[in-house]
Amino acid sequence: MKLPGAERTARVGLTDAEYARIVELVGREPGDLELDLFGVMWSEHCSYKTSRPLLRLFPTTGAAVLQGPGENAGIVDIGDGLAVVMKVESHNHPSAVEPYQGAATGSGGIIRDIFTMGARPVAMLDSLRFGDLGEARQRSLFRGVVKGIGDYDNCMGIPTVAGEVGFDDSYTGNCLVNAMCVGIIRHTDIKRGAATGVGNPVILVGATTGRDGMGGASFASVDLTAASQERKSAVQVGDPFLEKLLLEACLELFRTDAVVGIQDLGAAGLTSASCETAARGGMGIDLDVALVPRREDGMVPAEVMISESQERMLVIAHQGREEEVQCIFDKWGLNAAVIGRVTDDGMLTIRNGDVVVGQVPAKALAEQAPLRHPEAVRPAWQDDLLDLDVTRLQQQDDWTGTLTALLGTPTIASKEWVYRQYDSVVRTNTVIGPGSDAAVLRVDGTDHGIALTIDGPGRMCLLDPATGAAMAVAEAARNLVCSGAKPLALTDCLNFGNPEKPEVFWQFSQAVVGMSEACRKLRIPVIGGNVSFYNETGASAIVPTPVVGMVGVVEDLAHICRQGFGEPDSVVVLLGA
Amino acid sequence: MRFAVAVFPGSNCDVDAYRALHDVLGRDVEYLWYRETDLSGFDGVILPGGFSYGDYLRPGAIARFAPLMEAVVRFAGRGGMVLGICNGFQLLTEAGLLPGALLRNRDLTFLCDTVPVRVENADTAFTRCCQNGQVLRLPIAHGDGNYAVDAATLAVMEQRGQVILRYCAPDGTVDEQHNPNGSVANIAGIINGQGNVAGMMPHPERAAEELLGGTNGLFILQSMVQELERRQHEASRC
Amino acid sequence: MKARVLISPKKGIADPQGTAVEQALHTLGFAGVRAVRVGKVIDLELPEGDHTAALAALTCMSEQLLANTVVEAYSCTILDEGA
Amino acid sequence: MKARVLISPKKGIADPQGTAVEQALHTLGFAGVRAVRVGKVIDLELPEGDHTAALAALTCMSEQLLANTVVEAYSCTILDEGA
Ligand SMILES: Nc1ncnc2c1ncn2[C@@H]1O[C@H](COP(=O)(O)OP(=O)(O)O)[C@@H](O)[C@H]1O
Repeated sequence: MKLPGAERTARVGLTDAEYARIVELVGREPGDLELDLFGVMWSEHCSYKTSRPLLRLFPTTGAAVLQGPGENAGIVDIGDGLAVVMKVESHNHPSAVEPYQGAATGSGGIIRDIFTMGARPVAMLDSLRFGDLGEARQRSLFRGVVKGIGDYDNCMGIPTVAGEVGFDDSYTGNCLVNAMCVGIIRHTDIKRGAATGVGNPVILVGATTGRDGMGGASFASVDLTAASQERKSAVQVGDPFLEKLLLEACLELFRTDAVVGIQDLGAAGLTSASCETAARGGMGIDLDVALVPRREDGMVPAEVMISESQERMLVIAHQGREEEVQCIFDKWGLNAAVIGRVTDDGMLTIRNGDVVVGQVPAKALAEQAPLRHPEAVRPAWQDDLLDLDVTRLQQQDDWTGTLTALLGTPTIASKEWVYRQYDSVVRTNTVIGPGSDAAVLRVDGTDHGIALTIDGPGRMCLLDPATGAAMAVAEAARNLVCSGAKPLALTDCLNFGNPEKPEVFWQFSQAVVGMSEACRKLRIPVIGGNVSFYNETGASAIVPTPVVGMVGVVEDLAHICRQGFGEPDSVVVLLGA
Repeated sequence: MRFAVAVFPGSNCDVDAYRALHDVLGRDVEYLWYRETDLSGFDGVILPGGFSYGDYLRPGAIARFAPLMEAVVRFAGRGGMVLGICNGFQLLTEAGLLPGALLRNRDLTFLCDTVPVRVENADTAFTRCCQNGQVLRLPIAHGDGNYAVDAATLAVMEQRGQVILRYCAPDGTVDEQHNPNGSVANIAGIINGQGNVAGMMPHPERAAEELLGGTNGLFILQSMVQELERRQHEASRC
Repeated sequence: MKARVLISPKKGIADPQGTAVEQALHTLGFAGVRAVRVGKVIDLELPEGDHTAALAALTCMSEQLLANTVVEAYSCTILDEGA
Repeated sequence: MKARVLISPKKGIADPQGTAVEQALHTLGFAGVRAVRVGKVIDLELPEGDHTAALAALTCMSEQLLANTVVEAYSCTILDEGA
């Protein structure tokens, strides 16, 4: 007997209207497995159903843009036939539950997003927020997150070259862990996540599939409660060693021309990778979950489809090249299993051995979640925030004391404790590492460089989300310019509370508007990004925290500039407004 | 003169070593996959840094059983020059080619920095281009660099000049304050009794270009090159 | 008195380290080895006193510090009750 | 059959983890805790068979791979002899 609609939809976190739309798209009532797939794919985390209409405001084109938003990562031209691939992504919720693994798998996920495009990852950045370091729990989160990032990035042999850390009480229940990865690629080597060519094999490579990270995507789309702290099966464990092998194996595979398309398995695992590649290619995929290499017994098809086991990729290869692909992964000691084929019916067909256990249009899953247009209301308390009369502040006499106190606050103090735990120089391209306005890297085989920074002035966004978000763009651009680079493009991570609350959605809309304007004025396109909603515990949301990661090009490495006074008797000049 | 840079699953400073020897010093270098068993035709071997086998169990514990390591042991037995950097140093101790072991850093955290180290014995094939007491600034980046060895072995090592590098203050003073990882006797690098196998936690290959912050590492790499040139010269004379 | 806390990855939680060790053991010729899990053992000495109270203290230490209960299971034992 | 190998830092060898854990326990108020040593526990399954042979195999694994006998001591036990 079928459960009535309402109960079924609530189980997978969808609304009745969304359920009705599913019935319309599928042409019948979906089965349980099918509904599970819609549940994860139509979650906020995967579908961007709430943010997408607003994100259209961002300028995303420009002469240098080779790939804008929509793929695994954005790509921007840096000359000499080379390009930068970059993306930033949040792993806030997993890190709040298990800081070490949460942060580690955050790094792992964003690194896969970069090499899935065909690029060699060359740098990592991170943006972190915690509550008051006076609390033991916050210190242990901070310690765990930094160690998680360090252990993963260091083991991957990708230098972590810059980042930022801030502290504010609003992050007490919801720390922010945003990781950014930057890769370099030749224009001619760019790979895309599209499945084409009827009959081409669909190959799952990398780690085995287990129950870890079950339902992580829908997990990221709910407020954190005591119960979610208990959802321990959602804890994914990172294996940077396996990912390092996967990286090298994939780059080796790309040097053959056997690959048609490739996509990493992130949120919603095999489900998103298969329906997204099929949808992008305008094709279907027919796969058999019984062929998926597993590490646990007794997994049902739905578990295999939505598992978020880390360090896996989906490769679509040319028919007849299966053995060649197999051979490369064998060399690196990794699994490679043909689990299905590309079809021309536009359907994602899931078999378990001989039995078809689910069949839905790939596009419906990947692209047709109904958009939400929540209400946006300027909070009543916004005026109180702005109503500070600075002339009434107490005059300070002890300037030295004030300065020392300021320098001693964790948000302002040196972040050396953090970045000493990151290998910032591996691969010997780091010209300026952490500790300056922006990091500068040499681009192999040229006399150019790239400069990288990540910034997010949270407090400003609370006072005025539009101006604050614009300031994030401006700050990132200034950091690059100060280092001797010309800003080229940015990727963003928008960390906000629950968008179903009108005040939060107002903050979000304002921030997007402000950021878009700044991008237009400075002519810096947005080539990718990530939205993290539901950063709330109990009644309180985090302060709105848009984070901007930006890349610039350094024409000549002889003309770069470090932060800090270089030598005595230098002239000091204050520039700007 | 040909160098081999070993590549284990999880090596990641193989690139750094290759670049320093090939791009900076213009030497003939080849990557050697861990399944290789033949080192003939090579004059020097670099075991690079990184996380072979993810450093699981203990750094170097699993890589030690790679087929290539059997060849390295034979190569070293014949007097071939082997330099282990960071993970390579850990691997050499695990394989028993160097005494002691590398434990977790005293503070338990990974440490990336550039630190002064003092040359303790400039009369070795790996330090010949240095002066005794010279202070080099070299990058370190490790979580397990805390050198440990029993007192009796240490006494013998000290007496034979097997300690080649020690962490120190910028002026060369060796004290506990300038010991980044808790290593016994501030040891940063050692050499075997025969003088042909060396291991060090600092990365000389990452200090080979001014653009990247300094060239002190070349003192070590050049010493190796000179030694191999000397050997070649000798071989051609007889 | 001497006590011991054993800490292991929980069932169902991936253990990459265990997997790597298992593979290495296979390579070394121990072909039949399966289900390798790597955890921690913490040995310590407690002031002499009541057995039950000591076990309670160990549990407390494990919950608070020694184990990461999100991904690890632990067990505590008293090894002896002093010399 | 199930087996366990315990690996601990040898006496006289520094144990940075043990020292750190001991200090942390003191900070948490467990003032009397002393002599903390942190080691590894490796649990694994062996094919059913002779007890003595299994112990010999475990010793072999420990000597070769599981322990670094320069700095670590180990002990092996069979936990059960199958179901
Ligand atoms: N989480 C981090 N990871 C890596 N580097 C960091 C991190 N946090 C701060 N840094 C580095 O420390 C330096 C100072 O950071 P920050 O205090 O944010 O400086 P600023 O306010 O000048 O941007 C920068 O070079 C930055 O890259």
